Amino acid sequence: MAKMTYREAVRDAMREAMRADPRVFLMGEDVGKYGGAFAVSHGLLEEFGPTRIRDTPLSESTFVGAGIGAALGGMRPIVEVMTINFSLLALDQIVNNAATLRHMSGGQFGVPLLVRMATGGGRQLAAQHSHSLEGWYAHIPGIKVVTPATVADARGLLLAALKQADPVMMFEHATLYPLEGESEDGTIMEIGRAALRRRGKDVSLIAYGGALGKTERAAAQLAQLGIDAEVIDLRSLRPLDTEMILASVTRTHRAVIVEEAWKTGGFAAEVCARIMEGAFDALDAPVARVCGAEVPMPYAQALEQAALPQPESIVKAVQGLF
Amino acid sequence: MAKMTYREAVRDAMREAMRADPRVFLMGEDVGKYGGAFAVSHGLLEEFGPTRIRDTPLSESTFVGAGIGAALGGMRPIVEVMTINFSLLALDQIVNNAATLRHMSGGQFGVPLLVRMATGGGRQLAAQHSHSLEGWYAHIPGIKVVTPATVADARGLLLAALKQADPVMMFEHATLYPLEGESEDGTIMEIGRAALRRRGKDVSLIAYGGALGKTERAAAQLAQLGIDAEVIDLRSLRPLDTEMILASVTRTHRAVIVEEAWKTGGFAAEVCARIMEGAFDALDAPVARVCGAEVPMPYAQALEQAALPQPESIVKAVQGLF
Amino acid sequence: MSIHKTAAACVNGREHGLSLLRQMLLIRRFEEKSAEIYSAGKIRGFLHLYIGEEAIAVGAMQALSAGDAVVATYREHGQALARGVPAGRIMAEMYGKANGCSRGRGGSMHLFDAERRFFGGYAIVAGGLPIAVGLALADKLQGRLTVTACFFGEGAVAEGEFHESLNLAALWRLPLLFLCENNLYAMGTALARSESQTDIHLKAQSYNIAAEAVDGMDVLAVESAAQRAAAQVRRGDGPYFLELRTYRYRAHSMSDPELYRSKEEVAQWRGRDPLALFEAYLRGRNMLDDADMKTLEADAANDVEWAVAEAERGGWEPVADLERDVYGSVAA
Amino acid sequence: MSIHKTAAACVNGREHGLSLLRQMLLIRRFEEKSAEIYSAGKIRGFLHLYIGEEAIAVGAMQALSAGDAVVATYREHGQALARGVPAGRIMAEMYGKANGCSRGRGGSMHLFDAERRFFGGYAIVAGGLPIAVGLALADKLQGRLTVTACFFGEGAVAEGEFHESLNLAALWRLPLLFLCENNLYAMGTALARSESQTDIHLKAQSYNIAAEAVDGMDVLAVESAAQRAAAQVRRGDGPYFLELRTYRYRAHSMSDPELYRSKEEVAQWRGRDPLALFEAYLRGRNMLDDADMKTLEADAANDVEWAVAEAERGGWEPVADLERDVYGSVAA
Ligand SMILES: Cc1ncc(C[n+]2csc(CCOP(=O)(O)OP(=O)(O)O)c2C)c(N)n1
Ligand SMILES: Cc1ncc(C[n+]2csc(CCOP(=O)(O)OP(=O)(O)O)c2C)c(N)n1
Ligand SMILES: [Mg+2]
Ligand SMILES: [Mg+2]
Repeated sequence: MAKMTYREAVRDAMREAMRADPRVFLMGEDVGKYGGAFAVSHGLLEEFGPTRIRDTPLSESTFVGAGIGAALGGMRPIVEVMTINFSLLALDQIVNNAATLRHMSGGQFGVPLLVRMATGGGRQLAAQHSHSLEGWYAHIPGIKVVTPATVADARGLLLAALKQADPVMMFEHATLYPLEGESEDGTIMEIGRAALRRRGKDVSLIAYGGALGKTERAAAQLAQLGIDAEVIDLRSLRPLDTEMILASVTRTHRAVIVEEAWKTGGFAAEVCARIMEGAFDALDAPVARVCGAEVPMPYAQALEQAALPQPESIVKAVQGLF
Repeated sequence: MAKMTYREAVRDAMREAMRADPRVFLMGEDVGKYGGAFAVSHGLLEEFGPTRIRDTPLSESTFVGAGIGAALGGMRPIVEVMTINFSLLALDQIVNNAATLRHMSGGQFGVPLLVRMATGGGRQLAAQHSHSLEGWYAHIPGIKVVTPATVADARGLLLAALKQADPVMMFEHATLYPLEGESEDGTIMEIGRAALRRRGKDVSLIAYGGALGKTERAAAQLAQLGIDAEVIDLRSLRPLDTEMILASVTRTHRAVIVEEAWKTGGFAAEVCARIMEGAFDALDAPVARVCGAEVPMPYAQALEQAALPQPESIVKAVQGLF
Repeated sequence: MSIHKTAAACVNGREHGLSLLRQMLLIRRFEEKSAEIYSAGKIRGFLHLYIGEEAIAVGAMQALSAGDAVVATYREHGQALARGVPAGRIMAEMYGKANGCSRGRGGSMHLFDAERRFFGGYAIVAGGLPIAVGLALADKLQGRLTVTACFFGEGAVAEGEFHESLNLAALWRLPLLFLCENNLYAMGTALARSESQTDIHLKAQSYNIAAEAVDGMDVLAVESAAQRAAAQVRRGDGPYFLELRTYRYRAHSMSDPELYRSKEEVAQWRGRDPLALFEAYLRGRNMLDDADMKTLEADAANDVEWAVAEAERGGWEPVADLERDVYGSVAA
Repeated sequence: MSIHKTAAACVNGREHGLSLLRQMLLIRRFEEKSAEIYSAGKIRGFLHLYIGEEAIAVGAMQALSAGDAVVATYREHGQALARGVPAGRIMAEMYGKANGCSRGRGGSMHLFDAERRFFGGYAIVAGGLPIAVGLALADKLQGRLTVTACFFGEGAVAEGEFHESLNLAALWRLPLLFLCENNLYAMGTALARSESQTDIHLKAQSYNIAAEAVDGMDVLAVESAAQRAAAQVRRGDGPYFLELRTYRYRAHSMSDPELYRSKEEVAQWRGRDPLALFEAYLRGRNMLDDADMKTLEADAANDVEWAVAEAERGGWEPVADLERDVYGSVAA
């Protein structure tokens, strides 16, 4: 157990993995000399040198594809894509190659690759740097998607990702990097298990990544109002811990899903559909979604905050269920 | 009214638009000399010449981006991307530019662009040519998404798309091209209106694009079994005709959504969530989804067919609701 | 690396010389002020300063007329100012105010001005190039003798869209002026660590595009190269590519600790400051004296002050209008 | 277009000559049979024939050894056969049978063979190049003196990934052999309508990659160029690029009406048929007579017959196994 930031936890986990396994290396734009766009890899170049901390030219499609190839070739690459919006440039490689190779080859090849990137809004970076598209990645069979929301998970899920036989996408909400918390050593986490962050009996609040903190604040406010909310942190979107979700809703009979992504076609809809399919009879009210507004992220602070889920909007949605 | 194929209807609509408006032109890979990968543009080069029927090099990101730029510059481009899997190469331009420019510029610029492409499986083209990602596009505020399932809609929605002030993505399920039907002249369709393809009182079957035919066949089988199914063809995923969906479910009290895409995170989940939010009290059973199996599309015929929704699986899902 | 040698360019009269210096000075003072305001927390998000590169925007813009189009990056205050976007509207945009040139929706990285055919402000590296290709295509299809000027950094050269765009522009002989601002770094990545061929104009030539490298610290060299290039583009001879060699004095953005380059290197480039060089040039030709300089500085200070005042004065866009301008109305 | 001129390559003994011819013949007969079976409806989906281009796969593969890696496109029967993937497993794959080299999951466009380091079968044009870059990187990082041979068509050259991959390979000096099969068409698009620079090897050189153009109809020219190139790659001198000039005799795929080229053009290229040329070469050197030819043809016919039999004999993958091989088990 050590106190550190989310940023440090990601860095430490990478360091630990690189020390333990010579096949692990990191590549991406400015991960080396610059120290990482979010300073996540700061200091790693000094320890591991430019062969294992590889700065790449601006060419997302090819350095992600090269990660796939290197994984096929026996390495365990970690590829950092600075920001989720840029990952669209590499989506062909991820969807058409990384996710398909095992199946297309009849099981002969696998792609043990970890792709990490920052996601989400809240820093006034406007419409080309602020979106939350991790739900798209969760749509793709053949890959796994993790979304650590805590310091311990940042470390634990990264290390777990490096044990997978298949590509894992890890989404780090950019506002979480300075978050402080305890990092746990020891046991490797299992990908696909949600975490119960707060026990409650009146309503299940389901969130992940950057939305977790706001959801926990909403739960605290709800407690003041006499509503005892349970908070589930999904941690992994694919595989999704449907079991824990259904168990919770079956106890509370009400659910609100909180996600920063645009509502229409977001991952919140999937969670809603799973509850519909698995716990319909337990529901005392329709499942509600609190999501991002359907607008390219505006720059101005007040507009951006209005476009994002907030504790207040979560509280309001919960109240609407009673 | 004229009898023609879906392929001809798309072609005719483009021809009509190009005759009427000198700003309209078509570009994409092999739309000219080759006659179109699916022969959709066959013959247009002869009528309009290579300036307006422009073959492009293999460079999806740039010719789609060039379509955005040409739209900004006063043209009304139609860009053909052969197949939805290739459109991933252009997704950055669509999400980060086409969809954002109006908002980012505070309303100064708009992008009246039509991007058309083939989508879907069923032709044994395996894991890099067969997916259904139109639900992803429907997630993006700033663009509209149409999915014609009939000959009349192929024509009508294309012409309607060319009247929009904003980017429209049109998804043509590749198995529909040889479909025969009546094409209607005259009034321009409104984008965002679903179509009631069959009236019924027992269950609402909701589908679009390539899944519509199978859903209608399922409805016919259900009739034999004494279940009177209503069939809704969404036609447009964004905007979505929530009103018609809710009205139908309110009458039938049961719903099944049919979509070829992978189930997790597919657009069917969105429809399910909307019903949850808008017609929860009317539901006598949980809304069910019949979707594609969670697997990169396999080549072998039996496997591919097993991976796709079929009338039988739809019937079974409906029966499960009673 | 060698720079294409032409006879040194001369300034076209005192008035013009002063105008060039005035514009460069405005950019510099405007950005110095922006940095200050950023530190005070009134400008947020990312702020990428152009200081050191002013000669490029100002020099190149001389070759464009009102009907031409401009496409730029996230480091585009200089281009916007040189194109004539009012400083106040730019500053207001960076504040996120409703009187900003993008109504507060875009911020520093996404400046737009339809009236001046300033098509933005693209923050996905190389993402503006295909847009510029399309604008040039639209002009060509409509028989307009206009130029689309597309600015981008040398970091963009590694991206696939650079390649695709150069090929398409050359193949279709589009009226496009590529302006590559080679400031030697893409964030912390030095050119030699991102390109196997570091002579960018040679890369451009490999597409059969007329290309040359220009001293981007010399506003007159930039101006004359841009004029020559734009003239050729207007003749319908296809695209032209200028590699403009320059340096950014400041960090990549306000959060960059600058671990990747030495103070000495920065100091050396500051020794070739485009404003100082041009000031000396004008003084050497007796076109500028201390009094002029004082006036110019006062004008710039005044313009910046007004810009800040306009930004301060502006109102906030109401939150109720959040979803405005996502879709337009159905067109005819 | 000019082809790099070296002294004409000579065959390395009769046995080797016959082996080259045998392999080319196998590819040709195998594909002729595949076309027939496709028409009969037993092979489905897309089928892209390599007929006319056999000298490339066969010639190039001579330079590779077992530890090397191969990355190919959707037009890869030739490469797979020349690499030694058993014909029966390829045919079974095209039938979609469980004994296919991809268990019926891949089909004609996605052949794989881990044992032979045949890494597929990529049907997104240029999509295999980044994979090849990564394989070469893995070799370099692991200190292996292997070559990754990456085949692709000239149509791929326009894609951004081509550019990014060449740059990265050159910059990192990766052990990669680029093999561009320039058959002059990408579907219906002639090279001159897709590239502003049609001399592909010159494009490659602009990345500071050693590159040359080779007569792709001459199996010995391909073989010797590939051997020279592979040797340089193995020395750690970075990537090498061969532009192999060839022609596909058949339609792009089985559904292509071939509106874009003339019968005369096709006939002209058939006049330089790689099999006929090499047969004449061997006969001219008294290394081949009618009896040999008859044996070779009989062998090829026999191999194809066996392949078909194996495919026919194969079973279908049970539908219950549909979701198999989407994920592996958690690795150590
Ligand atoms: C596609 C993409 N990848 C990464 C980034 C992050 N990024 C922003 S600016 C930049 C460097 C660009 O350098 P250059 O093109 O030389 O322009 P400069 O900043 O030097 O003006 C990077 C890597 C981005 N915005 N877009
Ligand atoms: C990214 C992408 N765009 C379009 C296609 C459709 N397509 C398949 S093959 C092909 C032509 C490729 O030509 P070339 O690279 O020269 O290879 P050849 O077929 O001549 O061997 C096209 C356009 C595709 N598969 N991938
Ligand atoms: Mg730069
Ligand atoms: Mg070709």
